[in-house]
Amino acid sequence: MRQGYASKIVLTVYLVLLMLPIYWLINMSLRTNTDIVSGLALWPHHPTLVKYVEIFNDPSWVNAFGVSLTYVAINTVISVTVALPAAYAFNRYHFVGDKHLFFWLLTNLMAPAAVFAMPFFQLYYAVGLFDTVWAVALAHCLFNVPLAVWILEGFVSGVPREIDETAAIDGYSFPHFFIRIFLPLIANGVGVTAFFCFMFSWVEELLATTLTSSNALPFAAVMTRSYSAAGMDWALLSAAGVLTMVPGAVVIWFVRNHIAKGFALGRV
Amino acid sequence: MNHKPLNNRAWFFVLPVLAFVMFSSIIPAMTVVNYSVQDTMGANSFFWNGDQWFRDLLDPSTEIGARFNDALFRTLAFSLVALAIEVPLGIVIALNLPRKGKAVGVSLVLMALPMLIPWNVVGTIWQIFTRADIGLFGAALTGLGLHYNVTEDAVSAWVTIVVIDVWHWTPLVILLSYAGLRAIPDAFYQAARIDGASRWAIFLNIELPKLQKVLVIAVLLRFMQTFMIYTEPVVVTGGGPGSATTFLSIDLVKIALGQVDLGNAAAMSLVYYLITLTVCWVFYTIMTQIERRRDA
Amino acid sequence: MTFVLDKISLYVGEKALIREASLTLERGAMHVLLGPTLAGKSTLMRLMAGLDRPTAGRLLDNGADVTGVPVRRRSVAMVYQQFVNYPSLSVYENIASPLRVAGVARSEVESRVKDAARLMRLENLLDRLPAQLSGGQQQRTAIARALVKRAELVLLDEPLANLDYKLREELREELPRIFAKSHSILVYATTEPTEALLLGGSVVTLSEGRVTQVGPTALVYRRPDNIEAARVFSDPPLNELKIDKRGPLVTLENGRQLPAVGAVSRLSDGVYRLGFRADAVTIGEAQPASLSFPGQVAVTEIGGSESFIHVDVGLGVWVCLVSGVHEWLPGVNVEVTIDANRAFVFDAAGQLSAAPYIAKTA
Amino acid sequence: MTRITLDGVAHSYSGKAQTERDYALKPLHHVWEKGAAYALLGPSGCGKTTLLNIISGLVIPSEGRLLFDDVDVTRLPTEKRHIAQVFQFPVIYDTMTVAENLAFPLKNRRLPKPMIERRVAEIAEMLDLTADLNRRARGLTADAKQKISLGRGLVRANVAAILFDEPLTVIDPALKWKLRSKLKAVHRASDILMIYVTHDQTEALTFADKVVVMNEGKAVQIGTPADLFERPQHTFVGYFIGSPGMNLLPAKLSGARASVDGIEIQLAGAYPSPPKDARVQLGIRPDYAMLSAAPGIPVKVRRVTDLGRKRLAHVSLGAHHMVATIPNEMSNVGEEANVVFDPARTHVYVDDILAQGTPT
Repeated sequence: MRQGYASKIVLTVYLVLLMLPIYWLINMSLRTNTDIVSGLALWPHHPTLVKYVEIFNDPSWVNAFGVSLTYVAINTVISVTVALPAAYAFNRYHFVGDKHLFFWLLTNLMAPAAVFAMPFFQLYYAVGLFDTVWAVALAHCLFNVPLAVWILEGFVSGVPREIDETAAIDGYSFPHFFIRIFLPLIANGVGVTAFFCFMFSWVEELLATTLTSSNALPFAAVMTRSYSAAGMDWALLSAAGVLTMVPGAVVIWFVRNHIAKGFALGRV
Repeated sequence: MNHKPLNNRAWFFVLPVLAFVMFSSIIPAMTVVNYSVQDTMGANSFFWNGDQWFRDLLDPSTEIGARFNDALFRTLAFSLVALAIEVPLGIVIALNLPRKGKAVGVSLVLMALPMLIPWNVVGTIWQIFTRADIGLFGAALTGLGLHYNVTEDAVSAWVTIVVIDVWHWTPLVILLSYAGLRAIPDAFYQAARIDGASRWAIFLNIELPKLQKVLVIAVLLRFMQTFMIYTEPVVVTGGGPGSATTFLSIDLVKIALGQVDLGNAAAMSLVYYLITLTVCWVFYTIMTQIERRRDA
Repeated sequence: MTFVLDKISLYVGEKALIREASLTLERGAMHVLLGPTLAGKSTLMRLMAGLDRPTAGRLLDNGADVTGVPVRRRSVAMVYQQFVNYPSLSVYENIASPLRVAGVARSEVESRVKDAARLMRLENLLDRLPAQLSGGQQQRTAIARALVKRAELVLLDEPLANLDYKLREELREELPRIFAKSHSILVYATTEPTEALLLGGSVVTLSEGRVTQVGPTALVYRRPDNIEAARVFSDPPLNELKIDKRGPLVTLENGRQLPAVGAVSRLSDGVYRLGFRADAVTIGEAQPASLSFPGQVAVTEIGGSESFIHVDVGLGVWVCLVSGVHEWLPGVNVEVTIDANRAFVFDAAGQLSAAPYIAKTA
Repeated sequence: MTRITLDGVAHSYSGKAQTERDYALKPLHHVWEKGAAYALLGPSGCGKTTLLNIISGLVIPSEGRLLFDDVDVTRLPTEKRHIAQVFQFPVIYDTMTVAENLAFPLKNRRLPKPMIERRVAEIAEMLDLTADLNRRARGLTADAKQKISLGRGLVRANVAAILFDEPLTVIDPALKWKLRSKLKAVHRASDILMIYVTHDQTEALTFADKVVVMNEGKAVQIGTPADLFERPQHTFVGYFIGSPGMNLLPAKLSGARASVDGIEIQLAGAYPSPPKDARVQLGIRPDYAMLSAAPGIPVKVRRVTDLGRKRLAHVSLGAHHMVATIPNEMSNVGEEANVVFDPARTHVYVDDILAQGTPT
């Protein structure tokens, strides 16, 4: 595949268009409301960080940010950990009902959050997890665990069975083999999977807001709330918006090579 | 000899997964079913209501039925439009990504960015971006003399939602396609050059076939997501103007959490869920059938 | 100290991959499994290792039934045809891994790994990763890992098949001697008769999942009990000729009649198949007791130090061997002669009914 | 009908080569004659595949010029070179039938339909793929797939050259010699230049009129199979061709006699005395060093290997190890034995290069 100028141009144009809205958000976040409503400006003429300062000085924002990160982290860890052995089993063994189980798992990816909003609310209320980070973390397992199994299975299939056998011959106990030998071989997969889990948990808003009220209010929800605040504080919203991009940007930066290496999503 | 060994102890490996997904899927599902066949006078007194909710729901002459019907078709239409744009666009961009080099890393990071923004923030971004007074997009279109107003004009609202979704999710298709492309060994491209194949021939005979599996996945994922779209329209259009962009999820949440009309909501949820399942299942079976027939 | 396969069979569905294989493997001896691809060599090894469970039959280790015992409790080492190492571990750690698992003392591990590395000439690669090694070095690593474990049963599944032939020559020289010291039961699978002969020891010929013959390698080469064994143990392929012997004459499929000479003359009347290797066929010069046939050269294959001329004699294509590098051009008409004294005679059922005269060997 | 000329072609993957070691392929002058069959033989990593890819244009050499007849094509893109190439591992177009796969190179070059069909039929016949012509290619075995790749290489009648990159790697051993002879037949039937890369001497010697033996990015000898076997120009050739390879014994030289550890060995010719501190070696193939009861060079027999059709003795001559052939008539071999060298086949190497003797 030679890369001609044509494709360079196509790519650049696409990236520019892709970045425009984000740029605009940043642009906004660096201005004051009076400045904003005074008219369109392609770049901030008098850039200011007041809104960021405001956010960092407001505990409810800061706290919310922490909350979001917490449940996302919890969910990612849970999803990857429980998915690993499952993915291995689905790929390496044949067991009663494996096919159906796999398909059933996938169907959970198809469950609209809206469908579960109400029952979740009641479930977690009942078990007393309502308005805790755990509620959200667990709720997000609904789609993240199946997703993780699905992605990881693809990576497991990339490891030759002979490696497992050699380890068995060498006398490795299964857990020992799995941690010492197998995990390093699918490090890529774990990276990619973690990325997707993080992503879908971080960006999900409906369940997150439904399952929390005050203590465990996610960042996104705080924003939603501040809509109603008298008038639209565009600059503040923009600044907050920009901040929500930071964690994602960081994560993707770390896994970019794994993703660039390419990955085969498993069977369907 | 690579037949998978039968090993039912493997069940222990999948048990944790089962536990978690059960907890966050089966139990709530039961609640839904439970509500869908009961009615309440409030004050937590429920009584059996049989399949009444469902009959109402599926009968367009009833108020709820009509509402559901419209929402359903609106949502389907939206899914189709979105897919029709995102899949081809995604493939094209993926094809234009270099196979190696610094550019790849950077491009991927930038592309992934939109997917990593909380959905309501995505809403906010576009809410701002599309306003005629302070948003570049809105201002530009109005500047061109087009009649563009998200809150009053249905067409504008629709276009906006589609544009948002394309902006938001095409990167996923790109990522998947690119991964698929990377899996093709160089020898194939070399052979093609030796055989004097045109760029188009290479795409048709090497790349597309090798991408097939990935594309099935991409289409499935994107269908599910578009079919469930909720947050972005809520923030940007609030489902309006009128009910022009009131998709199933939005309607559902309105009924369930807004009007606390549990019965209808539950019934609706189930039907909704089933529809998603069926569509995916049908699509999947068709794809695999084609595969088999090709090999025969 | 023996390892016994007692009527081992393996079925997948209706299909039999291994049929009633019975073998007795002796400690410190080299056992060569010889057979074409898909003859069941690997399958049999996997059964010995305990990676797969036989459908029927028992495995006896010193008389103890180990049929159901999981691999990790067996004292077995295995080297695959494709180079299998732990990609994430250094060469040193790869070799050390079986010892580490067994909880051998550091110093001990150190010395044993060093020894194995020296034998396999890996000393200065110990801190590399497998991915940074050439194919040959990767396989050496795998072999070293098998060696260091000092397992009772060492299985080598076509370990050299994926290597350049020069490397193959060298390793082939080293392997038997290296493992001979280890006093293990050695099982070595190969498709190449020459390799089997170089390895010596005893050979087990396999075809289509059945054991066709067991015995000392050189002897089996010179006295195959049946035509399958002879075919498996011939490279280039065994030349065959169907004859109908009546008194002093033999009649060929094409009706041609020849005088029964050499070993053939001593046969009782009946239908036989002659099987004779490339070196029993010569071009031109007639042998003392020879059957000669007109033919046409199809192609000449030139090996390192020998040339194989494929000649079409109307009854099929025969291969004859000429030492050194010589080429007969295709289409040339030649006279091929079989030394009847060096041809095997098989009866209609394919059982050996007359062995050729054999030059005594050292 | 094309003649391909390598004019000082060299390649280094790190761009411009600073030292000798940087070269994947060291500067090479060579003319590939019209319609000949060549083999590039050497151990993996000796630069043979690089050379092949330079000819097909998949690699642009960092130095030198490549000429087709008299046209400089060094920078001409592959598809414009009229080159066919077959790769080590099967490359097939999944979506197509076998026939479509075979027709693909012709279709792309807009040949008339009837002609395409004729060629495809011919090739399929030759590789016995006729039965499968209308099956989808992806369903087939590795063997069959590789045959398709071969077919796609052979299907174009008007190519300047056909290049084979270890094409038989995935083929089942039992099938190999069949395909080998097929290729040979194909070459005889056509007048197309063919270049065949392999690390397997049998494949090389069998296929080629002329074999290029390569080592560490350098072509060490170009010659007919007989040349390589009888008169290796370089010790590497002696070692690499023949199994087992040539015995190489460090020796001192004085006219027509050589001495190995003080043991005198008669040579066929007289040799000029080599430069100071040059490395002198005696090269003799095991096939021409015979163990014998008759007087000869005394050796100790260490080990006897029985190859069935011949027996080899691993002996030590003085302090040096060598391999000799045991004649069939010699039945039992003792510890002490004599070995007789065929003087005409005993070569002298000075710093690894064959030295010329003057017959005495």
